[in-house]
Amino acid sequence: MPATKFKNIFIEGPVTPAFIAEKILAHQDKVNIGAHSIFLGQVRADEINGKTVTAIEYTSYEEMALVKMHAIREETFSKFELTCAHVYHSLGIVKSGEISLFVFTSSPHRRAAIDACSEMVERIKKELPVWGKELFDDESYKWKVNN
Amino acid sequence: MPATKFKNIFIEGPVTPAFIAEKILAHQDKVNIGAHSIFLGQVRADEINGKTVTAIEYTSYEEMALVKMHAIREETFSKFELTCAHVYHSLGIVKSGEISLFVFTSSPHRRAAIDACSEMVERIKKELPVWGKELFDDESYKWKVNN
Amino acid sequence: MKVKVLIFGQLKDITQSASFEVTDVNDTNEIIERMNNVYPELKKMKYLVAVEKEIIQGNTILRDNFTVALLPPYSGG
Amino acid sequence: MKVKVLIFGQLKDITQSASFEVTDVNDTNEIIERMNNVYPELKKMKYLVAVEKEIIQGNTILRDNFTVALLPPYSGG
Repeated sequence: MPATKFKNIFIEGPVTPAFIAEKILAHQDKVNIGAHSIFLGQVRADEINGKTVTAIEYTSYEEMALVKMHAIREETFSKFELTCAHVYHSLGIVKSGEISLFVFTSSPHRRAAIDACSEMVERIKKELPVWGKELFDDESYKWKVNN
Repeated sequence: MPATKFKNIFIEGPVTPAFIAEKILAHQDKVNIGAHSIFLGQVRADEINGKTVTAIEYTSYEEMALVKMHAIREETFSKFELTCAHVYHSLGIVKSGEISLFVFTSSPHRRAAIDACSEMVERIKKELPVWGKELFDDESYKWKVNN
Repeated sequence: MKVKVLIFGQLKDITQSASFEVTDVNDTNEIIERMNNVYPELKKMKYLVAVEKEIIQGNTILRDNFTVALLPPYSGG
Repeated sequence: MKVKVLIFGQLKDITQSASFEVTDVNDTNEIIERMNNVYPELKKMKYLVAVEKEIIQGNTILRDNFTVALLPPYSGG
Protein backbone atom coordinates (compact mmCIF):
# COMPACT_ATOMS: atom_id res chain seq x y z
CA MET A 1 0.00 0.00 0.00
CA PRO A 2 1.40 3.40 -0.88
CA ALA A 3 1.88 5.76 2.09
CA THR A 4 -0.22 8.34 0.30
CA LYS A 5 -3.28 6.25 1.11
CA PHE A 6 -3.04 7.39 4.72
CA LYS A 7 -3.87 10.82 6.03
CA ASN A 8 -0.81 12.76 7.12
CA ILE A 9 -0.68 13.75 10.79
CA PHE A 10 2.77 15.32 10.88
CA ILE A 11 3.51 19.00 10.83
CA GLU A 12 6.92 20.64 10.90
CA GLY A 13 7.48 22.52 14.17
CA PRO A 14 4.91 23.38 16.84
CA VAL A 15 1.11 23.24 16.65
CA THR A 16 0.09 26.88 16.99
CA PRO A 17 -3.01 28.18 18.83
CA ALA A 18 -4.09 29.80 15.54
CA PHE A 19 -4.00 26.39 13.82
CA ILE A 20 -6.15 24.93 16.60
CA ALA A 21 -8.65 27.80 16.29
CA GLU A 22 -8.84 27.23 12.53
CA LYS A 23 -9.64 23.54 13.04
CA ILE A 24 -12.34 24.33 15.63
CA LEU A 25 -13.87 26.92 13.30
CA ALA A 26 -13.94 24.38 10.46
CA HIS A 27 -16.34 22.26 12.56
CA GLN A 28 -18.97 24.94 13.12
CA ASP A 29 -20.89 23.97 9.99
CA LYS A 30 -21.29 20.41 11.30
CA VAL A 31 -24.43 21.09 13.28
CA ASN A 32 -24.90 17.50 14.43
CA ILE A 33 -21.85 17.92 16.67
CA GLY A 34 -22.66 18.61 20.32
CA ALA A 35 -19.26 18.07 21.91
CA HIS A 36 -15.60 18.46 21.05
CA SER A 37 -12.78 17.03 23.13
CA ILE A 38 -9.27 18.33 22.58
CA PHE A 39 -5.98 17.13 23.99
CA LEU A 40 -2.83 19.23 23.67
CA GLY A 41 0.62 17.98 24.58
CA GLN A 42 2.90 20.85 25.58
CA VAL A 43 6.69 20.63 25.95
CA ARG A 44 7.71 21.03 29.61
CA ALA A 45 10.92 22.79 30.67
CA ASP A 46 11.81 19.85 32.93
CA GLU A 47 14.92 20.08 35.02
CA ILE A 48 17.05 16.94 34.77
CA ASN A 49 20.32 16.75 36.72
CA GLY A 50 20.46 20.52 37.02
CA LYS A 51 19.91 21.12 33.31
CA THR A 52 16.71 22.53 31.80
CA VAL A 53 14.90 21.20 28.74
CA THR A 54 14.66 24.02 26.21
CA ALA A 55 13.03 22.03 23.39
CA ILE A 56 12.20 18.56 22.15
CA GLU A 57 13.26 17.42 18.70
CA TYR A 58 10.82 14.89 17.28
CA THR A 59 11.57 12.26 14.66
CA SER A 60 9.37 9.45 13.40
CA TYR A 61 9.24 6.42 11.17
CA GLU A 62 6.58 8.37 9.32
CA GLU A 63 5.36 5.73 6.89
CA MET A 64 4.78 3.22 9.67
CA ALA A 65 3.27 5.87 11.97
CA LEU A 66 0.67 6.78 9.35
CA VAL A 67 -0.32 3.14 8.84
CA LYS A 68 -0.62 2.71 12.62
CA MET A 69 -2.54 5.97 13.04
CA HIS A 70 -4.95 4.87 10.33
CA ALA A 71 -5.65 1.66 12.27
CA ILE A 72 -6.07 3.54 15.57
CA ARG A 73 -8.50 5.95 13.91
CA GLU A 74 -10.54 3.12 12.35
CA GLU A 75 -10.74 1.26 15.65
CA THR A 76 -11.76 4.41 17.51
CA PHE A 77 -14.53 5.14 15.02
CA SER A 78 -15.87 1.60 15.33
CA LYS A 79 -15.86 1.83 19.13
CA PHE A 80 -17.31 5.33 19.69
CA GLU A 81 -20.10 7.33 18.06
CA LEU A 82 -17.81 9.93 16.50
CA THR A 83 -18.43 12.59 13.88
CA CYS A 84 -14.74 13.46 13.41
CA ALA A 85 -11.30 12.64 14.76
CA HIS A 86 -8.16 14.57 13.91
CA VAL A 87 -4.58 14.13 15.07
CA TYR A 88 -1.57 16.38 14.49
CA HIS A 89 1.93 15.62 15.74
CA SER A 90 4.98 17.83 15.41
CA LEU A 91 8.24 16.82 13.82
CA GLY A 92 11.48 18.72 14.32
CA ILE A 93 12.06 21.27 17.05
CA VAL A 94 9.29 22.25 19.49
CA LYS A 95 10.38 24.66 22.23
CA SER A 96 9.25 24.34 25.82
CA GLY A 97 5.84 25.95 26.23
CA GLU A 98 4.91 25.05 22.66
CA ILE A 99 2.47 22.34 21.60
CA SER A 100 3.61 19.12 19.92
CA LEU A 101 0.44 16.99 19.94
CA PHE A 102 -3.15 17.97 19.07
CA VAL A 103 -5.90 15.35 19.26
CA PHE A 104 -9.40 16.53 18.38
CA THR A 105 -12.56 14.39 18.53
CA SER A 106 -16.17 15.44 17.91
CA SER A 107 -19.46 13.69 18.55
CA PRO A 108 -23.14 14.44 19.02
CA HIS A 109 -22.62 13.57 22.71
CA ARG A 110 -19.97 14.40 25.24
CA ARG A 111 -19.03 10.96 26.59
CA ALA A 112 -18.12 9.62 23.13
CA ALA A 113 -15.99 12.68 22.33
CA ILE A 114 -14.22 12.68 25.71
CA ASP A 115 -13.61 8.93 25.95
CA ALA A 116 -12.45 8.62 22.34
CA CYS A 117 -10.01 11.51 22.73
CA SER A 118 -8.60 10.06 25.94
CA GLU A 119 -8.15 6.62 24.39
CA MET A 120 -6.53 7.99 21.23
CA VAL A 121 -4.02 9.98 23.30
CA GLU A 122 -3.00 6.85 25.21
CA ARG A 123 -2.66 4.81 22.03
CA ILE A 124 -0.68 7.54 20.24
CA LYS A 125 1.80 7.67 23.13
CA LYS A 126 2.18 3.88 23.24
CA GLU A 127 1.84 2.81 19.61
CA LEU A 128 3.17 5.54 17.30
CA PRO A 129 6.82 5.21 16.28
CA VAL A 130 7.83 8.73 17.28
CA TRP A 131 10.86 9.72 19.32
CA GLY A 132 11.50 12.85 21.33
CA LYS A 133 15.01 14.10 22.03
CA GLU A 134 15.08 16.48 24.98
CA LEU A 135 17.50 19.29 24.25
CA PHE A 136 19.14 21.07 27.20
CA ASP A 137 20.30 24.63 27.63
CA ASP A 138 23.96 23.49 27.47
CA GLU A 139 23.40 21.81 24.06
CA SER A 140 23.50 18.30 25.48
CA TYR A 141 20.46 16.04 25.11
CA LYS A 142 18.62 13.06 26.52
CA TRP A 143 16.16 10.73 24.80
CA LYS A 144 12.68 11.21 26.22
CA VAL A 145 10.97 8.31 27.98
CA ASN A 146 7.17 8.03 27.95
CA ASN A 147 5.31 6.61 30.92
CA MET B 1 -20.05 36.86 50.70
CA PRO B 2 -20.18 39.33 47.82
CA ALA B 3 -20.47 37.75 44.37
CA THR B 4 -17.37 39.67 43.31
CA LYS B 5 -15.32 37.24 45.38
CA PHE B 6 -15.94 34.58 42.74
CA LYS B 7 -14.38 34.44 39.31
CA ASN B 8 -16.85 35.14 36.53
CA ILE B 9 -17.40 32.33 34.04
CA PHE B 10 -20.15 33.88 31.94
CA ILE B 11 -19.71 35.53 28.59
CA GLU B 12 -22.40 37.09 26.46
CA GLY B 13 -23.00 35.09 23.27
CA PRO B 14 -20.87 32.28 21.85
CA VAL B 15 -17.33 31.24 22.78
CA THR B 16 -15.33 31.99 19.63
CA PRO B 17 -12.42 29.91 18.28
CA ALA B 18 -10.28 33.07 18.52
CA PHE B 19 -11.06 33.34 22.24
CA ILE B 20 -10.04 29.69 22.72
CA ALA B 21 -6.78 30.28 20.83
CA GLU B 22 -6.05 33.30 23.01
CA LYS B 23 -6.51 31.25 26.18
CA ILE B 24 -4.26 28.45 24.88
CA LEU B 25 -1.59 30.99 23.92
CA ALA B 26 -1.75 32.53 27.41
CA HIS B 27 -0.56 29.18 28.82
CA GLN B 28 2.59 28.88 26.75
CA ASP B 29 4.70 30.69 29.32
CA LYS B 30 3.73 28.10 31.95
CA VAL B 31 6.51 25.67 31.11
CA ASN B 32 5.63 23.16 33.84
CA ILE B 33 2.46 22.28 31.90
CA GLY B 34 2.73 19.09 29.85
CA ALA B 35 -0.92 18.53 28.98
CA HIS B 36 -4.06 20.53 28.29
CA SER B 37 -7.52 19.03 28.09
CA ILE B 38 -10.29 21.07 26.50
CA PHE B 39 -14.00 20.38 26.30
CA LEU B 40 -16.23 22.40 23.98
CA GLY B 41 -20.02 22.18 24.00
CA GLN B 42 -21.47 23.07 20.61
CA VAL B 43 -25.15 23.80 19.91
CA ARG B 44 -26.69 21.06 17.75
CA ALA B 45 -29.35 21.75 15.12
CA ASP B 46 -31.50 18.96 16.55
CA GLU B 47 -34.75 18.13 14.83
CA ILE B 48 -37.62 17.85 17.31
CA ASN B 49 -41.12 17.05 15.99
CA GLY B 50 -40.18 18.21 12.53
CA LYS B 51 -38.74 21.54 13.70
CA THR B 52 -35.06 22.42 13.74
CA VAL B 53 -33.16 24.06 16.61
CA THR B 54 -31.60 27.26 15.27
CA ALA B 55 -30.14 28.50 18.57
CA ILE B 56 -30.17 28.06 22.33
CA GLU B 57 -30.82 30.99 24.64
CA TYR B 58 -29.03 30.54 27.96
CA THR B 59 -30.02 32.11 31.27
CA SER B 60 -28.56 31.51 34.72
CA TYR B 61 -28.92 32.29 38.38
CA GLU B 62 -25.51 33.84 37.99
CA GLU B 63 -24.69 34.61 41.59
CA MET B 64 -25.45 31.07 42.70
CA ALA B 65 -23.71 29.57 39.67
CA LEU B 66 -20.49 31.42 40.51
CA VAL B 67 -20.57 30.22 44.11
CA LYS B 68 -21.15 26.66 42.92
CA MET B 69 -18.46 26.90 40.23
CA HIS B 70 -16.01 28.14 42.84
CA ALA B 71 -16.73 25.04 44.94
CA ILE B 72 -16.40 22.71 41.94
CA ARG B 73 -13.09 24.31 41.03
CA GLU B 74 -11.72 24.02 44.58
CA GLU B 75 -12.75 20.38 44.83
CA THR B 76 -11.22 19.61 41.42
CA PHE B 77 -7.91 21.22 42.42
CA SER B 78 -7.80 19.23 45.64
CA LYS B 79 -8.47 15.97 43.78
CA PHE B 80 -6.19 16.34 40.75
CA GLU B 81 -2.65 17.67 40.24
CA LEU B 82 -3.68 20.70 38.21
CA THR B 83 -1.79 23.80 37.14
CA CYS B 84 -4.88 25.67 35.86
CA ALA B 85 -8.60 25.20 35.33
CA HIS B 86 -10.78 27.62 33.40
CA VAL B 87 -14.48 27.51 32.58
CA TYR B 88 -16.49 29.78 30.27
CA HIS B 89 -20.22 29.46 29.71
CA SER B 90 -22.33 31.50 27.31
CA LEU B 91 -25.38 33.52 28.27
CA GLY B 92 -27.94 34.76 25.76
CA ILE B 93 -28.22 33.49 22.21
CA VAL B 94 -25.81 30.87 20.82
CA LYS B 95 -26.63 29.69 17.30
CA SER B 96 -26.38 26.07 16.20
CA GLY B 97 -22.78 25.29 15.27
CA GLU B 98 -21.50 27.79 17.81
CA ILE B 99 -19.84 26.98 21.13
CA SER B 100 -21.55 27.60 24.48
CA LEU B 101 -19.23 25.84 26.95
CA PHE B 102 -15.43 25.88 27.18
CA VAL B 103 -13.70 23.89 29.92
CA PHE B 104 -9.90 24.04 29.95
CA THR B 105 -7.64 22.16 32.37
CA SER B 106 -3.83 22.00 32.44
CA SER B 107 -1.42 19.80 34.33
CA PRO B 108 2.16 18.55 34.18
CA HIS B 109 0.70 15.14 33.23
CA ARG B 110 -2.03 14.03 30.86
CA ARG B 111 -4.20 11.85 33.12
CA ALA B 112 -4.79 14.66 35.63
CA ALA B 113 -5.69 17.16 32.89
CA ILE B 114 -8.01 14.74 31.06
CA ASP B 115 -9.75 13.32 34.13
CA ALA B 116 -10.22 16.72 35.77
CA CYS B 117 -11.71 18.18 32.58
CA SER B 118 -14.09 15.26 32.17
CA GLU B 119 -15.24 15.48 35.78
CA MET B 120 -15.73 19.25 35.64
CA VAL B 121 -17.87 18.94 32.51
CA GLU B 122 -20.15 16.40 34.23
CA ARG B 123 -20.45 18.55 37.35
CA ILE B 124 -21.14 21.72 35.34
CA LYS B 125 -23.97 19.99 33.50
CA LYS B 126 -25.47 18.62 36.71
CA GLU B 127 -24.78 21.31 39.28
CA LEU B 128 -24.74 24.75 37.66
CA PRO B 129 -28.05 26.64 37.67
CA VAL B 130 -28.11 27.36 33.94
CA TRP B 131 -31.05 26.87 31.60
CA GLY B 132 -31.10 26.44 27.85
CA LYS B 133 -34.11 27.35 25.77
CA GLU B 134 -34.04 25.67 22.36
CA LEU B 135 -35.30 28.10 19.74
CA PHE B 136 -36.86 26.66 16.57
CA ASP B 137 -36.96 27.95 13.04
CA ASP B 138 -40.69 28.78 13.41
CA GLU B 139 -40.00 30.99 16.48
CA SER B 140 -41.44 28.47 18.94
CA TYR B 141 -39.21 27.04 21.66
CA LYS B 142 -38.66 24.12 24.01
CA TRP B 143 -36.76 24.03 27.29
CA LYS B 144 -33.64 21.91 26.92
CA VAL B 145 -33.25 18.76 29.03
CA ASN B 146 -29.78 17.53 30.02
CA ASN B 147 -29.06 13.84 30.29
CA MET C 1 -40.15 40.61 57.17
CA LYS C 2 -39.37 40.81 53.49
CA VAL C 3 -38.10 38.02 51.25
CA LYS C 4 -37.07 38.04 47.60
CA VAL C 5 -38.20 35.19 45.35
CA LEU C 6 -36.38 34.50 42.08
CA ILE C 7 -37.93 32.44 39.28
CA PHE C 8 -35.97 30.72 36.51
CA GLY C 9 -36.30 28.79 33.28
CA GLN C 10 -39.63 27.23 32.36
CA LEU C 11 -41.11 28.40 35.71
CA LYS C 12 -40.82 31.94 34.46
CA ASP C 13 -43.04 30.98 31.52
CA ILE C 14 -45.76 30.51 34.16
CA THR C 15 -45.10 33.46 36.44
CA GLN C 16 -44.04 35.81 33.62
CA SER C 17 -42.05 37.71 36.24
CA ALA C 18 -38.49 36.78 37.24
CA SER C 19 -38.56 38.30 40.72
CA PHE C 20 -41.09 38.84 43.51
CA GLU C 21 -40.98 40.54 46.85
CA VAL C 22 -42.92 38.62 49.48
CA THR C 23 -43.68 39.96 52.94
CA ASP C 24 -44.79 38.24 56.12
CA VAL C 25 -43.63 34.72 55.38
CA ASN C 26 -41.84 32.52 57.87
CA ASP C 27 -40.58 29.62 55.85
CA THR C 28 -40.17 28.20 52.36
CA ASN C 29 -43.36 26.16 52.56
CA GLU C 30 -45.35 29.37 52.92
CA ILE C 31 -43.62 30.84 49.91
CA ILE C 32 -44.45 27.82 47.79
CA GLU C 33 -48.07 27.84 48.99
CA ARG C 34 -48.49 31.46 48.05
CA MET C 35 -46.89 30.97 44.67
CA ASN C 36 -49.12 27.94 44.04
CA ASN C 37 -52.21 29.96 44.91
CA VAL C 38 -51.39 32.66 42.41
CA TYR C 39 -49.92 30.30 39.77
CA PRO C 40 -51.62 26.90 40.09
CA GLU C 41 -49.64 25.55 37.15
CA LEU C 42 -46.50 25.65 39.30
CA LYS C 43 -47.85 22.63 41.22
CA LYS C 44 -47.21 20.45 38.19
CA MET C 45 -43.62 21.62 37.81
CA LYS C 46 -40.47 19.91 39.05
CA TYR C 47 -37.97 22.22 40.70
CA LEU C 48 -35.48 22.63 43.52
CA VAL C 49 -35.57 25.44 46.06
CA ALA C 50 -32.49 27.45 47.01
CA VAL C 51 -32.25 29.73 50.03
CA GLU C 52 -29.38 32.17 49.98
CA LYS C 53 -27.87 30.33 46.97
CA GLU C 54 -27.91 26.92 48.66
CA ILE C 55 -30.24 24.10 47.68
CA ILE C 56 -32.46 23.15 50.61
CA GLN C 57 -34.24 19.92 51.40
CA GLY C 58 -37.60 20.24 53.17
CA ASN C 59 -39.07 23.30 54.80
CA THR C 60 -36.60 26.03 55.81
CA ILE C 61 -37.07 28.99 58.15
CA LEU C 62 -36.45 32.36 56.49
CA ARG C 63 -34.94 35.56 57.80
CA ASP C 64 -35.39 39.14 56.70
CA ASN C 65 -33.90 39.94 53.29
CA PHE C 66 -33.25 36.31 52.43
CA THR C 67 -33.40 35.32 48.78
CA VAL C 68 -35.35 32.22 47.78
CA ALA C 69 -35.01 30.78 44.26
CA LEU C 70 -37.13 28.24 42.38
CA LEU C 71 -34.87 26.22 40.08
CA PRO C 72 -36.21 23.87 37.39
CA PRO C 73 -33.89 21.07 36.15
CA TYR C 74 -30.60 22.52 34.95
CA SER C 75 -29.76 22.35 31.26
CA GLY C 76 -26.52 24.26 30.79
CA GLY C 77 -23.54 23.32 28.67
CA MET D 1 18.60 -10.43 -2.15
CA LYS D 2 18.66 -6.87 -0.85
CA VAL D 3 17.05 -5.53 2.33
CA LYS D 4 16.79 -2.01 3.70
CA VAL D 5 17.43 -1.45 7.40
CA LEU D 6 16.14 1.73 9.08
CA ILE D 7 17.50 2.94 12.42
CA PHE D 8 15.67 5.35 14.73
CA GLY D 9 16.03 7.38 17.92
CA GLN D 10 18.83 6.57 20.33
CA LEU D 11 19.93 3.62 18.15
CA LYS D 12 20.98 6.12 15.53
CA ASP D 13 23.33 7.69 18.08
CA ILE D 14 25.22 4.36 17.89
CA THR D 15 25.05 3.64 14.16
CA GLN D 16 25.30 7.31 13.12
CA SER D 17 23.54 6.30 9.93
CA ALA D 18 19.72 6.17 9.61
CA SER D 19 19.61 3.67 6.77
CA PHE D 20 21.57 0.65 5.59
CA GLU D 21 21.35 -1.63 2.59
CA VAL D 22 22.08 -5.23 3.51
CA THR D 23 22.52 -8.00 0.97
CA ASP D 24 22.42 -11.76 1.29
CA VAL D 25 20.42 -12.10 4.48
CA ASN D 26 17.57 -14.53 4.97
CA ASP D 27 15.91 -13.44 8.15
CA THR D 28 15.77 -10.77 10.85
CA ASN D 29 18.09 -12.67 13.19
CA GLU D 30 20.85 -12.41 10.61
CA ILE D 31 20.27 -8.68 10.29
CA ILE D 32 20.53 -8.20 14.04
CA GLU D 33 23.68 -10.35 14.20
CA ARG D 34 25.37 -8.31 11.52
CA MET D 35 24.37 -5.03 13.12
CA ASN D 36 25.66 -6.28 16.49
CA ASN D 37 28.97 -7.26 14.94
CA VAL D 38 29.52 -3.81 13.51
CA TYR D 39 27.95 -1.89 16.43
CA PRO D 40 28.44 -3.96 19.61
CA GLU D 41 26.75 -1.28 21.69
CA LEU D 42 23.45 -2.18 20.06
CA LYS D 43 23.40 -5.37 22.13
CA LYS D 44 22.75 -3.33 25.26
CA MET D 45 19.81 -1.48 23.70
CA LYS D 46 16.12 -2.24 24.04
CA TYR D 47 14.17 -2.10 20.79
CA LEU D 48 11.42 -3.66 18.70
CA VAL D 49 11.85 -4.86 15.14
CA ALA D 50 9.40 -4.02 12.36
CA VAL D 51 9.29 -5.76 8.97
CA GLU D 52 7.35 -3.95 6.28
CA LYS D 53 5.97 -1.52 8.94
CA GLU D 54 4.66 -4.26 11.20
CA ILE D 55 6.16 -5.17 14.55
CA ILE D 56 7.38 -8.77 14.52
CA GLN D 57 7.91 -11.21 17.37
CA GLY D 58 10.76 -13.67 16.99
CA ASN D 59 12.78 -14.40 13.86
CA THR D 60 11.14 -13.54 10.55
CA ILE D 61 12.01 -14.64 7.02
CA LEU D 62 12.79 -11.73 4.69
CA ARG D 63 12.11 -11.25 0.99
CA ASP D 64 13.84 -9.10 -1.58
CA ASN D 65 13.33 -5.34 -1.09
CA PHE D 66 11.80 -5.74 2.35
CA THR D 67 12.32 -2.93 4.87
CA VAL D 68 13.38 -3.80 8.40
CA ALA D 69 13.29 -1.15 11.13
CA LEU D 70 14.87 -1.09 14.59
CA LEU D 71 12.59 0.88 16.92
CA PRO D 72 13.66 1.95 20.41
CA PRO D 73 10.87 2.72 22.95
CA TYR D 74 8.47 5.32 21.57
CA SER D 75 8.34 8.75 23.18
CA GLY D 76 6.03 10.85 21.06
CA GLY D 77 3.39 13.28 22.24
